[in-house]
Amino acid sequence: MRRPKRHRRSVLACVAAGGFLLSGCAGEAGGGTTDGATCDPEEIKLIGQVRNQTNPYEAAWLSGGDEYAESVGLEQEHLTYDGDSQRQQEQIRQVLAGSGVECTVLNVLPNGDSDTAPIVAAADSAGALLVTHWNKPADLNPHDFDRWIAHITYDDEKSGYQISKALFDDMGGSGGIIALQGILDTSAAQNRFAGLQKALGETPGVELLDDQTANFDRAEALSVTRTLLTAHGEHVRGIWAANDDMALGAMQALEAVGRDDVKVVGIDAVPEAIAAIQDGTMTATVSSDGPWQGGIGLAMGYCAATGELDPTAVEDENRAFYAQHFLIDESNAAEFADRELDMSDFECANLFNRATGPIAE
Amino acid sequence: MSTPQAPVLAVEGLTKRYPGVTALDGMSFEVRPHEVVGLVGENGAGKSTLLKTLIGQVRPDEGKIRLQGEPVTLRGVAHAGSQGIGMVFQEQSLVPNITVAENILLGAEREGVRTGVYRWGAMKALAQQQLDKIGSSIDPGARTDTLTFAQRQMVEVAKVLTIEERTTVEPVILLDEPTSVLERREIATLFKQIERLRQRASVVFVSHRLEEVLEVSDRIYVLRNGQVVAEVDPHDTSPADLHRLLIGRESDGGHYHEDAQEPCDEAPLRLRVEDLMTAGCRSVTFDIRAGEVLGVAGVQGSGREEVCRALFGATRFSRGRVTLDDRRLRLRSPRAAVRAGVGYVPSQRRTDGIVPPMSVAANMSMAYVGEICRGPLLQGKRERGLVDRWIERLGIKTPSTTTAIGTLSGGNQQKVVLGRWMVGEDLRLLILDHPTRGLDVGAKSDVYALIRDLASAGCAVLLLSDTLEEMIALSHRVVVMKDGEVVKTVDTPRGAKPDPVVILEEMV
Amino acid sequence: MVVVPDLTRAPDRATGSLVRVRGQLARFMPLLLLTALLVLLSLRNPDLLTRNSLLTIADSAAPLIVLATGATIVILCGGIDLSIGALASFASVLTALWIPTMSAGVVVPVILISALAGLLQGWVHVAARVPSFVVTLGGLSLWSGLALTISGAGTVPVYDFAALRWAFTRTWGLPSATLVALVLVVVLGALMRFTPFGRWVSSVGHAEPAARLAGLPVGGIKMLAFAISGACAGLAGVLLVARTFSGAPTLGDSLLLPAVAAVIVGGTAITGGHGGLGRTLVGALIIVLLRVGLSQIGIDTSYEPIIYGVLIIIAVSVTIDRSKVAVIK
Amino acid sequence: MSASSEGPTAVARVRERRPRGADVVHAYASLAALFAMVVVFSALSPQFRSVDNLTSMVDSAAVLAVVTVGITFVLMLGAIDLSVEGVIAACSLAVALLVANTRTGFDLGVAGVGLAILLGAGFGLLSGLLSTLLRIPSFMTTLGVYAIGLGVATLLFAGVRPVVEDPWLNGWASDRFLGLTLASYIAAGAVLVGWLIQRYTRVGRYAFAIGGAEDITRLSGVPVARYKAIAFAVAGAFYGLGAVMATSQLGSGVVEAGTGLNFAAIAAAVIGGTMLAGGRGGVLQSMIGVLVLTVLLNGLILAGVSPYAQRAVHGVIVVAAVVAATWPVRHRLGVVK
Repeated sequence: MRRPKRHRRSVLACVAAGGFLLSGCAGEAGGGTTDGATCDPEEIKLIGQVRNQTNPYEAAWLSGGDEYAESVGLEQEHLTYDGDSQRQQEQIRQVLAGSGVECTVLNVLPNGDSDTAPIVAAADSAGALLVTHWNKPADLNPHDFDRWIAHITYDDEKSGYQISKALFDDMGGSGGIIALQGILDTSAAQNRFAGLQKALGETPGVELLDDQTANFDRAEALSVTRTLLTAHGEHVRGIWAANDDMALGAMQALEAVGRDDVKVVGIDAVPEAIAAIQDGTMTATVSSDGPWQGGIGLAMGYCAATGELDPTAVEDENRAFYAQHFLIDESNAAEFADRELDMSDFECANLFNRATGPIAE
Repeated sequence: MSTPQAPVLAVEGLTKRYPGVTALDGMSFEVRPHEVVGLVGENGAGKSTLLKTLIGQVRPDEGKIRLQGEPVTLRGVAHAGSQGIGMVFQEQSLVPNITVAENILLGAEREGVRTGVYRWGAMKALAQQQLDKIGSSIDPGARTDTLTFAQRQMVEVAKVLTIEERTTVEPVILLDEPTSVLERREIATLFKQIERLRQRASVVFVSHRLEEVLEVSDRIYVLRNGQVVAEVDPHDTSPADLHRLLIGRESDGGHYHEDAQEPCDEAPLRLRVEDLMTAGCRSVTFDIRAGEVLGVAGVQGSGREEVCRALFGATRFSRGRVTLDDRRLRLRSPRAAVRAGVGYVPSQRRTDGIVPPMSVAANMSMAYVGEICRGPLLQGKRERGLVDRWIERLGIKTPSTTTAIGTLSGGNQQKVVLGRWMVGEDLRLLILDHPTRGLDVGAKSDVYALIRDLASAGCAVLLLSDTLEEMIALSHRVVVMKDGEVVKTVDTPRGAKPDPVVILEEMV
Repeated sequence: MVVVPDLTRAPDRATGSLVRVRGQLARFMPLLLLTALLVLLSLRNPDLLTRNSLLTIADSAAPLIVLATGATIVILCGGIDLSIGALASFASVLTALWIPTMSAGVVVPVILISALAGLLQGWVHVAARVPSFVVTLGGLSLWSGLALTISGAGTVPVYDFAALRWAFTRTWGLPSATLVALVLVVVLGALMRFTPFGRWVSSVGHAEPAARLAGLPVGGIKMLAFAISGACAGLAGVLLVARTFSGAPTLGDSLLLPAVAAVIVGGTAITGGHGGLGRTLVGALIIVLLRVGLSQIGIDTSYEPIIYGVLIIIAVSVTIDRSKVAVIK
Repeated sequence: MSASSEGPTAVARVRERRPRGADVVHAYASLAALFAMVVVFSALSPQFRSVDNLTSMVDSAAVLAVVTVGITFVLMLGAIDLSVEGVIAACSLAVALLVANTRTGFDLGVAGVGLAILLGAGFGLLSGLLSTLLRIPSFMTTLGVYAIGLGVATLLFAGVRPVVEDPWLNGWASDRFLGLTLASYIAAGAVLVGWLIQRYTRVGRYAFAIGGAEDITRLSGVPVARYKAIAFAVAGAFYGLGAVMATSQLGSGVVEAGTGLNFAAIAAAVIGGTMLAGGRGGVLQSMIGVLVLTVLLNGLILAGVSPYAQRAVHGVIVVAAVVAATWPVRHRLGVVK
């Protein structure tokens, strides 16, 4: 699938320009960046924004944020936009049109790559502190901004690669697989699939029979898998899913057709998946630690707002980094089953402990 | 309990006011057991409002309705039915996409439905009972929209008769314009039905066709301006007398403005139709001269409607050649026809003729919007001027040009529709499909006058009409259609109008 | 306010003063409701009433207004256009792809193509007599499928920002996008009011057979309505690109139902004939206020959809003018 | 004596309103469309012809079929229902929480399923009552109810997905008889019930009549509002059942269980000949539409059409199918909106 080539300077320029043009929106909220100015802890406004509360991962994310907010004696304001890009933009702009923007911390999960630039532009011009996750265009980077503290994501290509390997091993290194892709219009889906292809290249025994998108959706995964199973019948020995929800959907399809010889892998480590791994119906998944993401973004913002963290002082490769993640299989599933949030992660000193290196361009 | 002469239904001082008009103004009359009472009156005389109050659709402001001497307040059609008043609606009140049986029993299935579950056998049996009352052979299982219009009207009557089972008293049946869209033979059957009906009920018969009212009624009430102005005995009353009472003025032969009919034998040929074939007519050939009124006679299925619609581009014709002033017409759509100078006044005024919620002005300037535009822009002033001029010329009664046309009386609506075409600078051919249907005597007369004006202005007129008498009176010639072909052409010059029978023989 | 095609005042005048008053009330109901909502929400969050946040709402509303305006004309004809969202996405992708080659000029071809897309749907609807609901439902899939294909299912970033600066900046302190939307409403409003088009559309919506037998070019009117709706979707697409610095194959999809909701909340009859663009403008503002306002008043997000649903129903129940709609379905 | 020479144009008018035999033609035409599709796909892909694929198509059609039966009743009224996805979301969560599951102590089994279906009916009733009492177009009320349903689902979900542990309910999706899952038989039963309701009950027949001529039906003393509301409730109940089936297939309560079903169901009904204007078509016709859509989705994947292109092709074919179905009678159709 073709991905548009990018020119670093230009996006930066356009976002900066966007910021400049938008600055009117900030109004008395004092446009431009006001770094250095510290906020009184009570003044700080913590906001977490995710798509919706109707999937375990994002729900956990918000609760993580709540836990952190509580720990510093504040409340996290929830924003959910139902996977509706327009609505996400509207909400962000509306928040930034309010008062006390410099002391507002936004911990945002952009709906797609395309949504990150405007969010950054708006936040930057309004002077709000921003941490983003998962989706961003490769050539738009926090270290070009003062108030956009960090962009946190996981090495999707690596995750995709790891689960592929786990899958192939479990299959005994040979056989046909089918792949369920995520929402095609996201770097997450594309990178994870890239990981799969990398692994396929290294494992000649395994053949990719077919790949279809199920849009990260469980129900869709169910019906697509059904069809693909009839299309390729016994050849299918493994199913690679770009997230756990689809993996679980696929497993339902397998159950429906009474196939128990097909291995399944996914990504996200949602409780159901971990349970499935524990009782052996699923091979592996990769942890993306929702609660931690929900907390860490707020923590970074809080520390920056109180002056304990100077974003500009953070070295560039930590401004946009891959957070560490773990491959979860039978061996270690138990310890991930119910994992407490470790508050020490959120101390201003430890903010970047989980950084495992800069995001590859 | 009540003496035979005691009225079944008595209306006392009924009054209903609408903003601006008083529809019923202290109206009183009574209906005695087993009699057929005729109600006649011009549009706006209050007939429809009266009927609406009698079936509980409208609450009167003052006055009483007594049934069997007991004052009642009617709360809607169903309730009126349970009290013993039923109505056969002018525009038919049958649901097209369900069976006859369902229609007859709709809303009162009785044992046809047990605990919400249909028992089709019982349904059909019950419906059959009703149909038997009027000796109809219609299959209760048939889908209603597969019946002919006349058959559906029979179903209507059967439906109304179900109120017998719902009440202990003898019902009163209101027939609103039952004959207005029936064929001669069908009307005959309907009258037989009324005779049957009176065995078991009292009947109120409302019609524009004075002859018919005189034929079937035992007594006739004449309504005007929301009041009963006369009660007449049909046996010693002539249509002319009744007519006079009705419009409150003398009605002479001038009713059709016959003397205004100008000969047009020298006039050039305006329209020539050759070998036209379309759904419903095989091969039709005729022509019309400029300034000529050509009547087209024929029974249902003769194909005359189809010809009209085809000539206006409303339905495609598969074969044939139509030339207007020696120019071949391509009638792809009504649009094309209008462009060529053809106008059409449809028979279904409310649905096909007007846009009810829109203003008189908008409705009138619809066809020739060019008349009120400069370039692409509407010229408000120009439109008002034009419309006011025509409102005056046609004597349209309307509060203002911006009044919603739907609120006007049928007659005035029809005048606006006619005006719509007269606005056009060069209207060459006007097709009138039952232009006077549902209009009262006064309005009819006005429409006749307009048709004359058009003709003498050189416009060719193609006329389909409710009654032969009307058609003969208005036309220069009448072509008779049968089974999709023209079987005869009859000259009907001024002063030498033939007898309808001549044409009737050809039709059937 | 903007010019509202005003074929509807007539019936009010016709009848008694009381009715006229009710009629007038019905006309301004949407406006009253908008104010009421604003006041209510600002009770919970005073920030909403600041100049910025009002301007921001207006700014957010711009693409919705543009979409809804187009949809209004189709709905006035008695039809419906479900393809506008997908079409806007499609347009956004085209815009993003073509900006490198034709810069600011991109607007023209994009809007033209969208108009053609709309025209095509209109033609199928008219020629094959297929309900507009179905045709545009198919269109919905078609356009988003095309968008996915030509964009390689990816986001297409825009670098030449100057090209669309006009669509996302401030003029006289006002969001330019909002101004664009307003201009559109005024222009189309004028078209509806000062040319026969407006009354033709209403005639078709109120009584299509009558319109046809009066010789109106019914087919043409409908197709033009769909073309305009398409063009508006195209413009909306451009506006979206301007504010997200990129085009994406699903960018505008989520705006479909809000747009239609805006039309109806504005008081335009979904059965056709009665309504106007001014009403839709207000309706769009109401919807946006509900969309963003609710998340600003600090209620638990889980309750948000419920409240949204309830409010939207209340909104319609007070704004629709029942005297103008014969049978409500 | 004036003799009438009337030729009732009214008859012609009625025919225009509902062309005689149009329904039949439509049904046959859509069957033909279905057949054509089957032939084409069989030619394109050998797997398509396989028995496995047949059963898997039937299985995957089950939920859509049940939902379509429901929405058919609403469309027959001439109304529209956009609440499907919201209702299904709420019912899916509800049933998952009511039967044996990982979150709540309940283990109501059959009763739980019943309650979920009732909940669906409740939502339907709500839509119906709102549109009749407040006299709002169903387009908006159902849009509102959609949002409400989604909200209720979100509340029930509360961050943790309830996994169904009731073997009986899970069995719906996995237990097989003659190669088909129980769900398919349940769907078949639901279709039968739907047809019986439409043919033999007041609500069904009245819904049909109301769609045909609401004003007249009201004139005849039928409490139109009540039966409209009931029809919506019936529809809601079917959505509820659909939600239960989806839940058993997904193995847990999922808010997105109904994603995409709403428009799919409407499209199916319309392809089958249930006109949006109301008063036409019916449960069985709608089923033809369901088959068309299922065959289409399945066939496109098997025929190896690119994932992106699938949507586009899908849209075109849906319209084409309807065009094909209406073409023979298009000139007899009255106003088409």
